[in-house]
Amino acid sequence: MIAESMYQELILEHYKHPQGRGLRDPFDAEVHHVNPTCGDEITMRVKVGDGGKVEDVSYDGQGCSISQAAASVLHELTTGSTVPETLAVVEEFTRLMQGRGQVEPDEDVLGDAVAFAGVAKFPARVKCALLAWMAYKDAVVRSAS
Amino acid sequence: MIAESMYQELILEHYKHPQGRGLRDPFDAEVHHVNPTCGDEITMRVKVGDGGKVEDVSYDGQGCSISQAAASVLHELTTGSTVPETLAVVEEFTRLMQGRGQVEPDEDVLGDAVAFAGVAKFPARVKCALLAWMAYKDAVVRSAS
Amino acid sequence: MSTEFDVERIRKDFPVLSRELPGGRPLVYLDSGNSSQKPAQVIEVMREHLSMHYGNVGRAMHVLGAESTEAYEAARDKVASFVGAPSRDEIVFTKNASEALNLVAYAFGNPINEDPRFMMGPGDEIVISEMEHHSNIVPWQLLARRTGATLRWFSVTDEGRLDLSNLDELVTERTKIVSIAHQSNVLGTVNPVARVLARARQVGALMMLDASQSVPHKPVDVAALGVDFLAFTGHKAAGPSGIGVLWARAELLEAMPPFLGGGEMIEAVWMDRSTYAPAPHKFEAGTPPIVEAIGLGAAVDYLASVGMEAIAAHERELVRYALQELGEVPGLKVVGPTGLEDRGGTVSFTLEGIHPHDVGQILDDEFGVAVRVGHHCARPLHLRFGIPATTRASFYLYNTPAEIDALVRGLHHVRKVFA
Amino acid sequence: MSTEFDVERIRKDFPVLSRELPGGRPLVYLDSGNSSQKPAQVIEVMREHLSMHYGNVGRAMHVLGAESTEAYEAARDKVASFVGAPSRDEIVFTKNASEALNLVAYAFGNPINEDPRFMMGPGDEIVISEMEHHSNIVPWQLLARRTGATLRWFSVTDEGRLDLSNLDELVTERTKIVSIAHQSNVLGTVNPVARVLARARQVGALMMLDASQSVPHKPVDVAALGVDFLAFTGHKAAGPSGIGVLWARAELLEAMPPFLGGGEMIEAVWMDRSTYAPAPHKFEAGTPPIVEAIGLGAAVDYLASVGMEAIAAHERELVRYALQELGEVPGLKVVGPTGLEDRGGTVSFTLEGIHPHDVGQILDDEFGVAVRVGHHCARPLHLRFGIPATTRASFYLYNTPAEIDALVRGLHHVRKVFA
Ligand SMILES: Cc1ncc(COP(=O)(O)O)c(C=O)c1O
Ligand SMILES: Cc1ncc(COP(=O)(O)O)c(C=O)c1O
Repeated sequence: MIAESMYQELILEHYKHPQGRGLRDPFDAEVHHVNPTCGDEITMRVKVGDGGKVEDVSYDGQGCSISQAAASVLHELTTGSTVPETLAVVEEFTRLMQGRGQVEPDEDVLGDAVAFAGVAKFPARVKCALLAWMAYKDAVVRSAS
Repeated sequence: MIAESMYQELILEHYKHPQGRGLRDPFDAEVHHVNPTCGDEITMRVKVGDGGKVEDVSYDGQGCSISQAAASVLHELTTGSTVPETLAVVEEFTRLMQGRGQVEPDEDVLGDAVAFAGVAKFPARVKCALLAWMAYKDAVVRSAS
Repeated sequence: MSTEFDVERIRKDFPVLSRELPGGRPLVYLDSGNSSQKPAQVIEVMREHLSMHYGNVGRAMHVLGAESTEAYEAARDKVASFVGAPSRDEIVFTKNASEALNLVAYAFGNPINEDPRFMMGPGDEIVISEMEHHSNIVPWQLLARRTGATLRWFSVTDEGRLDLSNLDELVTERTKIVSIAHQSNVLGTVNPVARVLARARQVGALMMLDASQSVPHKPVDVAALGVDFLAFTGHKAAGPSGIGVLWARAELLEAMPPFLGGGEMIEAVWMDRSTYAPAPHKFEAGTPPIVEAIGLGAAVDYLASVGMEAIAAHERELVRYALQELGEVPGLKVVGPTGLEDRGGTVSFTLEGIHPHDVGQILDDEFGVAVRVGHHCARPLHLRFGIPATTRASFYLYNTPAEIDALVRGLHHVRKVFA
Repeated sequence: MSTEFDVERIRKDFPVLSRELPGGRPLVYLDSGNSSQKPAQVIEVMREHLSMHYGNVGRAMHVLGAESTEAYEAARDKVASFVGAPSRDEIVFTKNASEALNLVAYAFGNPINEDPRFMMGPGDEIVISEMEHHSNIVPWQLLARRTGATLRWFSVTDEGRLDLSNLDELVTERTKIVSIAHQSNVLGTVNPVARVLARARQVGALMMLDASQSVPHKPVDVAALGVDFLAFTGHKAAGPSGIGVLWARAELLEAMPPFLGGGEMIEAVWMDRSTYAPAPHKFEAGTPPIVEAIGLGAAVDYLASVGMEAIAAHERELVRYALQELGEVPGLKVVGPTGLEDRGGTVSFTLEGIHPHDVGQILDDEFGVAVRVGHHCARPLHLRFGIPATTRASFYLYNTPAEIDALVRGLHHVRKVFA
């Protein structure tokens, strides 16, 4: 299931046609994360509704295809789920990325994000894939406080 | 002519039976030289008489066989010669020692000191052989002033 | 290509160039500005020394110690003659160019120092440039923070040249040291040393060159350059990792306070004080990178046997061809001089709408083309051009026009993937 | 000799041990305390990496860069586990032990530093000992001169032990750092770390161990030792030249100001300021000794596969035999402990009326026995014993009792020559 190449069709698709891109109102928290070693950056807003449902994740940023596609996939996977559900995805995604390509991903949890499995074999790119997810985690924590 | 071993019979002989050792009066100049890397040291006195004749070279010191034998040979070669004659020996001896074993020694100038030719192949020991000679040169310069 | 320069024969000297990458791709190594590959001649000298002749240097009186000492000091002779140093004692072995640059920076404003040229405090100034490698920026920033001195810098023109229009305002009586790259590791620009040096001399400032990108690629003669300090690094010059060089005028090495303390750099030690060995040993504390220096000696022998003029000519041909061919790739923009004058074999560029990380990865993944992507340890230069990163191809004696063709083919494919 | 420890098999791993010296003498290498020989396993890993897998680390995104980065960082893992570091990020690669010691010394009294533990000025004290290697003396002397702090030291007893009788007067509230050898490179003495550390903790001082002579020879566990900093060097541990290690508690590495500035040690750089990478990279400016670290990784793999307990036991057997046999040589006086308790495989001695230089040279010339003669970079210790120099035999895993017999035969001959 782990792809040979990093550039899965799905990643390129999301990069060329990002989902949910752009910063929108209303929001509970906004964060700005930068990857200083490569200059990738992202601004992300989160709106959590009643019952802990993630109502919107909006974002803007610049960087390589991996970091941009990751944000787009994240938007799709999180919007409409509950906060605890999305945090489980963040956790599994992080585990996959830091596994140096040795970790078997849990597709049930990850959904489309499993397309990023190939990235884990490229340590230099792991930070790109994680940028949006770390920003999301940060934003969710702030939105709760 | 260059010996295989550093430890020529003549060197060992001078080491075991040093010539002219001990500090004596009268003297024109006294110097103390140390080789800081190995701790060898020598105190040397020079007495120059009328007509620039070296009347006495007396010394005391401690160190390895090479440095001690060098002082003994120096005593023999210099006492009774003129200052310019002895400085020519110093110069030729220095040239030999710094020649990394590639220099053909001038036996006419060096006399017994040619026995040290083998030392030149051991960079670590060259300073031992030169200690007394450098001290002598220094003492002669001071005695003239 | 020049006829006497037989690149195919040279390539045979570099074992890795015959390597097949996973998936059967041949290796196209265009990242020598980052670190060069090593010829068998260097690798073999190191292996042989480690296997059969190794002992510590300086201290040992046995056969192995003598053999290592002789080989290590012979490497110093070779390096000295390679860069035209007036004396072998002006060659200090460090672990890399960065240590050499830091060594000089730490000589300033050191309370131990007594020479006025190396005193530094508030009001004194250090001048560098916007095109420097981080290793020629951060040591001076740290120095400025330690001493209260002010760090100033030349800016860079749109063409990627040092902007000397304010030379006289920048380098003044307050300037203690000017330190700039001989050749930029991003732009390929070769800087006008003589003009800057003339001004430094006028105001009594010292001048250092970061020659990490010039010494490996063309004849460099420190005496002809006339500067005070010059640093370079072994791993970019066909030599091993773990070895760098500081050249400095003998008189300055003597005036500078010691940097690292320890074995080998001393003359005599008491518990409460020490006296120091004369340079170069004064700056080589502890067991030096013995086998690495020996490897670097073999590397400069190798380079000299090929001929530095010939290497420079070969690279000039390559960069001419590269600029011409890259110019045909739609959306590609070269950052740095597009002419051949005063430039070396390094070409950095952007590809419109495609991030360099993606460029580099696909070139590697699908074509075996190794380039460097990112800010190449020159982030301020990238900030100046308003871009986070570039893709960089850098050439050396073993590269061929066919490898540039492979790069260009790869770039066309990259554009297709992200179209 | 222990039965499971097959020294003849081990000797086959070290190519140089089969070397014939000029004149057909076999090599008897008793100078491992100065620098050890290297097994084929280490040499081969380095050759293979230089030939087929070399690229710069950290920065490159191509196959070679990834392979080098992986091997380099794997070496860090190996070294961390070899010395029991709680985290791999506590292992900083330096060029040698001396750089590691200087790195820590430069952290003190640095105007950039903001942590009270590293502030230093007049009134503050540094404590070392009289048995230190120059590399654990001079950096602290230089620090004292830079900051106006006071350098103090433990003296050494006639038996060659640290004199702890004035521990409480020496290590006081004024003490900022205590730095002593884990094992003396001259006496063989293993120092009582726990007692000194307890006092350092009592007064709030930091403590550093110079483990250059212990890590190669016996199991060392930094966590169990409980100190703050520990330095050692690759070339004494069956590894290559050009690589050393600083281990420090993560929290201290974070608190310390940067030392060398440059590429790799930064997070982001602007012209006027920088932020720094987390440790260990914060202290690894420039291209590190890549292949040398990889070689050291192979060396600790090799040592671990033999077993550090087994190596220590083997050396204990050798030193027991050596002390017994040397005791029979007329006029020979051991400098250092003559019992086996708390001592390693290093024996220094004088031979009445014969200068060590002469001893060493004849042992080498006529018997192929390589020992070290001089002050072994521990001049103050020799001054303390009132002798300018000693002859030192130091053992490692590849030495045999027969080699000690050769040494003793040689010494008898030396006595005859100079009788
Ligand atoms: C006890 C001790 N400390 C420090 C050092 C210095 O090690 P290096 O020369 O590798 O810096 C040595 C060896 O030379 C040593 O024996
Ligand atoms: C221009 C320039 N200066 C300095 C350096 C630093 O060299 P090193 O990493 O060997 O210290 C480099 C290469 O990394 C460079 O290209």
